[in-house]
Amino acid sequence: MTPLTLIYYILGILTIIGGFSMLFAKHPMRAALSLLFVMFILAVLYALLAAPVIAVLQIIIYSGAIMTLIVFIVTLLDSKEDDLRKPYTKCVYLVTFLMFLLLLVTMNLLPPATFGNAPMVDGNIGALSKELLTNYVFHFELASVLLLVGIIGISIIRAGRGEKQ
Amino acid sequence: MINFTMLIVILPLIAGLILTVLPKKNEKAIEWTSLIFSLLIFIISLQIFLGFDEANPNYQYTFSFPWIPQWGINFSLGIDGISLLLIILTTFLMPIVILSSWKHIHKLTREYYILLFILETAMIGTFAATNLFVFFIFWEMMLIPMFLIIGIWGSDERIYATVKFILYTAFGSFMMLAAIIYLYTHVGTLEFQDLGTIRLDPTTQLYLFLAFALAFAIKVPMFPFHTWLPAAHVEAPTAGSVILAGVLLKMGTYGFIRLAIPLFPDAVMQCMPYLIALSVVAIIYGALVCLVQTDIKKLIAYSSISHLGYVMLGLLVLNQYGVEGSVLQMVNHGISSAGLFLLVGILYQRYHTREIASYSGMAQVMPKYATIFMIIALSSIGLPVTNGFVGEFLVLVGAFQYSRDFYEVSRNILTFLPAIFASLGMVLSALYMLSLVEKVFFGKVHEKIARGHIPHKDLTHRELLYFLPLIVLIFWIGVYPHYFLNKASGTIALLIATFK
Amino acid sequence: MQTQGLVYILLFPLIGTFINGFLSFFRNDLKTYFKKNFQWSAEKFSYTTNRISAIVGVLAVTLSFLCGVWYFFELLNLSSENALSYTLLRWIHTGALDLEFSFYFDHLSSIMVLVVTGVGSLIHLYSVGYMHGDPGVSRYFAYLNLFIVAMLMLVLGNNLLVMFIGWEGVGLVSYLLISFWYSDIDKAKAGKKAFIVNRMGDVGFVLGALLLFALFNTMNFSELTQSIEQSAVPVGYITCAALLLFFGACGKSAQIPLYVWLPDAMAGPTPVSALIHAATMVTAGVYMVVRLSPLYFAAPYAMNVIAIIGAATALFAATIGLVQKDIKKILAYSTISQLGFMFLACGVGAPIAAIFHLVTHAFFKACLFLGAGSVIHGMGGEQDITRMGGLKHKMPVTFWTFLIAILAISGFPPFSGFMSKDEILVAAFGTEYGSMALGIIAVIAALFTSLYMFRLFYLTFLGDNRSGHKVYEHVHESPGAMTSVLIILAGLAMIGGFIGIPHLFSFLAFPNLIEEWLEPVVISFPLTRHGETLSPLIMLVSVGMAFLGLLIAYIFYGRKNTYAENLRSLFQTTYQLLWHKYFVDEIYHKLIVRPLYFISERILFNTIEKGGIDWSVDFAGRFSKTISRKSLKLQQGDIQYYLLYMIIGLIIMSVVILWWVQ
Amino acid sequence: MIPIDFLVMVSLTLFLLGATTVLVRRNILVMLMGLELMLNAAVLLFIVYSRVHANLTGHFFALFIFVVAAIEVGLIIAIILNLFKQKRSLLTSSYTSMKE
Repeated sequence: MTPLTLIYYILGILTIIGGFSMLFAKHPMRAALSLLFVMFILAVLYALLAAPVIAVLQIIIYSGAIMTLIVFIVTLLDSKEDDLRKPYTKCVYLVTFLMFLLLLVTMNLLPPATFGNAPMVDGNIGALSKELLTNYVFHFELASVLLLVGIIGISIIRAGRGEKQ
Repeated sequence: MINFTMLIVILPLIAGLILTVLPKKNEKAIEWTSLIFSLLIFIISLQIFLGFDEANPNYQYTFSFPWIPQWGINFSLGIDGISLLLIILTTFLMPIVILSSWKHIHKLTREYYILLFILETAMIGTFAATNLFVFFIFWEMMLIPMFLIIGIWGSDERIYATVKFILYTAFGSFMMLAAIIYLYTHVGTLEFQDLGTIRLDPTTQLYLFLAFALAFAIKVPMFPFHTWLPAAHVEAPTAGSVILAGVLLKMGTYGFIRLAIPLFPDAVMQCMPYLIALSVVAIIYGALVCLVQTDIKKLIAYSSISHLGYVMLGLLVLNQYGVEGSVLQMVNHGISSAGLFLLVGILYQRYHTREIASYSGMAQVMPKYATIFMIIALSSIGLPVTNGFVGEFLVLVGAFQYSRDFYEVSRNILTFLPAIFASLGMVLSALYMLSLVEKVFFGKVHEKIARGHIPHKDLTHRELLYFLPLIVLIFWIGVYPHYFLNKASGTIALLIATFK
Repeated sequence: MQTQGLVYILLFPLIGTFINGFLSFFRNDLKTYFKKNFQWSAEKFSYTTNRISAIVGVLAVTLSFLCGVWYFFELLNLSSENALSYTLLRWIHTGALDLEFSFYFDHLSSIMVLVVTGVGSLIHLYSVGYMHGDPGVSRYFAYLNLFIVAMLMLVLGNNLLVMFIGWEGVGLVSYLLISFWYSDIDKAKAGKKAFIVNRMGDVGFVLGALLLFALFNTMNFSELTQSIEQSAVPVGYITCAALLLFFGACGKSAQIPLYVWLPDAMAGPTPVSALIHAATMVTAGVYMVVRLSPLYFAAPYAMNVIAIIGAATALFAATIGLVQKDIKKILAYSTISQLGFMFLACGVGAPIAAIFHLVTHAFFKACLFLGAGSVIHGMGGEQDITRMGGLKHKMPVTFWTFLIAILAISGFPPFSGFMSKDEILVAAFGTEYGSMALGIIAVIAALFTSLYMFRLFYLTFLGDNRSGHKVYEHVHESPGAMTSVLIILAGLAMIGGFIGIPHLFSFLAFPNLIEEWLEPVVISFPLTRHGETLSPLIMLVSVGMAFLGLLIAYIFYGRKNTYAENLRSLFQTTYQLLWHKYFVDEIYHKLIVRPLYFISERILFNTIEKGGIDWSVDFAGRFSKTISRKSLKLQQGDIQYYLLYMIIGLIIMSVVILWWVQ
Repeated sequence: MIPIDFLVMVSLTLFLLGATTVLVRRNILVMLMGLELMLNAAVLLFIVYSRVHANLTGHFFALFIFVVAAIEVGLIIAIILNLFKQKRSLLTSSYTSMKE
């Protein structure tokens, strides 16, 4: 058990704890924060797994942009009459049981494999961007189109709302 | 020369088309054109009847036209002894039905007559088809107009009745469709002649026979499958129940004699005792249930179950007397039950109720109506001079011969049971019909009718007009049935010979 | 020998039926037509139509009677073996069944034709007077003519099926005539009961005919007789066919099991009872048994059954007749008992005696019924003899004709009844099939016959009047038409016996006409030797019985005394038993009618039909509706549930695939 | 030494946790967060296996997942705002107009 694998184990457990805290959080704000915490741990994990670009992006885009937006909306729409006492729907136990069942089923499906020290591929920004703009250029453009469509969609959804206040 | 069968199958459709052109409001024009067309069709079928030579037992006036070449199905028609009688019955009843619904149908009159004509095409097509595919097309085609006729112009509870009728019959014909497809794939052809010659192995024969038998049993209404009949009859308008009782029930028995029996001989031999038991039960059960009915139309519906029990008994006995008796009984039942339903229709149009309890002493109010009702009731009972007796007697002779041949073999007395029970049916039919006549016609006039505001009018000349042919035919078949039986005896002899 | 004329016998009444039928069917239209065009008043119209239909009716039957007589004489000078026959039309021809409308006028059927048309025409004449005021006269004569046609068809039929046409036709017309005044529901019910009971008998007849056809492949009488003699068919079949046919005869001629309809059939007009329920229709059964005598003689067991049932019915009906109060009911029970005598004669192998009694019975019973009719007509519809009496002076002609008929039926020597009944009694004791027991029963029945006849006579005509004073004033003799018929019939009743003088009187050198006439056609068993010696003794016994009956009747009812009442109080139970006709009607009602309706109402219709089949058919409909309503609850609109169902589906699929992969 | 099966187990549990929050929590926003968690679990898996097979395709996948996630959150937030305007409630149970 080299200290490195130990770190992995710790980080893994921390993410799972974060996940559970999000699930059981009474107030949405606490759930958002626990999610933020999980994302940071994940970013560290990515860095450890030789994917620094993804880790940085995770922090910037995911936790930075998306989570802040969610936290912002949570504070904005935090209406009083939501009953915090009963946060769960009726079929809680059924869902948990099913998820546990699914977990067991998929676990014994996966092949047991540990991974030794394979050659480290350097996921630095240069190699990644060269790769991105050579054989993934089509997907890159597609992503930009997707972004464009998304923005138009959002503006349309919210467009009609203005006058009718 | 133009082929007559094709003509009488297509002509009703043409009549229907011409009717669509007529103005919707002008009832008189519609009624007259439809009557003229139906009479025209009757005359053509009469021409076929007269030109039909008895000596040749197989199909005459055949017509064949490659319909779906890639499947090898051609639209082939043909008339032989049995289908000739039934076609004549159909074309004979149509003018009467149309005449009887004059001045009584004020809602969507044009569509009413168009549907009647489509129904006529379906009926004639079924009887004239000599290809299983064509037979099935016309068989299904009969459902839609009947559904609409009962559904639109029926009396209060019509939706329940017509949906039940359609689902019941459709269920049966789906089983038949499955059997037809199996036959097509395994035997290759659907022509009646070639199908008749091929002998499948007993087990498949049994299953195919059961599928066909189910479809026809539902249509005949044999005993356990008959519950749709009273509901459909009670709710149908006069014309609807006359056609239903007069011709549609015969499609089931025709199906048996044309398809089920010739095509699957071993299966028929195997199931014959059970089917005979069922038909005898139908005779007794139908008659007994008639005793306690409170609604006249329901009573007549149950009585047709009992009469068709005779037809099926005659059919399943499979000797010359039985089958000829059953074919004649089909025609007789067509006439007598059509007459009875027309009579009840008149009563319903005048006093708007079908309950027996609300009528008594009608003979004093409508003497002519009472006399005609008595004559037709006697024909349905089967009095010797009328047509009912000839059919029933031949069926009884057939049943007796069948049980005697069985008795030679099995030496136990039970084989005579079908004949004995069938003849018991004669007593029961007299009992329920005469108690109906007694409750409705005899005794003092019902006070509700006596002081009722409805003016008592006896049969008008128009109504007398369409009862006249029925009565003439009743006594003609009663006194000289040979004229009609002779046409069918050749075909029946051939059928029995091939069956043996 | 083919003679076209036979059809005319049938044709005239048929034409009469059509004319009268037309008159009655279009009565209202004709009335309005004549009122509009010829300004006829309603009374004038109904008077003329009644007159026309009466004339047409009577004329039709008398013409047919004259034809009958004409062909009777033609038959007379033919050689004895031969018979007139004529085939009119081929009826059914399938396989071995070859039936034609063919008529056979031989010695036996000639007698029947003469009786039917003769008595028929007299009764038609009588009913002109009887039905004078009735609105439905043309309908009445149409039915009566139709009856004559049906009866002639039955009698002249050449094969079993043509006879069956007449058989059922006669049943139908008796139904129509019994419920002639259909506005009274009880009369209609009586008519329906008559038809149903007859129809039960007809089922037996049809089954018998079918069995015969199955055995001998023919329905023709002559062929049947030949093939019965030649073919070696086991006796069991023949007995069974004979008994089935006899069951049909019981239905028609009102013997023990199926006699219940005849007493109720008195609801019809009296001439109808006279014609149908006394003279002609009820004798159809006897005619059939005599016509098929070879069949019955080939089945000794069946002969015994007929004899026993005949004797039993004779005694049984006679006992009931003793206590009845309604004049027509008494005559009805006496008819049943006389028919019992006829069947007894057939049973013991003396069909000629049966036919002879049939003929004489037709005369005196028709005279009795018509006499009763004129009594009822005079008394204004009163039928209860306890409320009559002292009509001797008021209705002299009816009185004398009634007396002659009563003397005839009780069996006083010179009259016809004595001749024919004596033959039967002799046969009952004497022939091979006869036995002492049968004879004694017959003798007792003869005693009871004369007893209840004279009781009827004393109570109606003699003694003081028991009907109210104003009714008695109003009593009058019937009009000429009716009384003349009575006189003719009484005359026939008197001299009728001389056509078959018993052998004892052979010293009178007057041949037994009827015996010679029927000899070639009908087989009969000669008297055994000891029967010969016994016959004079039996004759004395029968005459003694007649006088004894007269004496007892005189004692009880002749003089004003209370013997009858105290006898009645003494044997109270037997009286009640007899008065309620041994409760047979009630038993039939309980054993057959009520359970029939119970079964068809409760069991068949409600449970099996509505409850069973119909319910299961509707169940299919209801079941699909309930399923769809239940599955509705799944769609509650909550998105998370939908996701959950997706997940569940996912899991199930994965489990199945995994399991499948293994 | 990188414990691959442990990390895969982690990503699986994260994924299932995300699924349970979506299914279980009544607040729409928390459902949204559950969704994000599921996406992150997928990214983790990609990164782990690109590390194992030593090539960069896993990274590109992760990149595109970020793009999709971003757009998706924008859209969802817009829709939630519309919903909120109508019913002023964030509970899924109040939006059941799709009922039969």
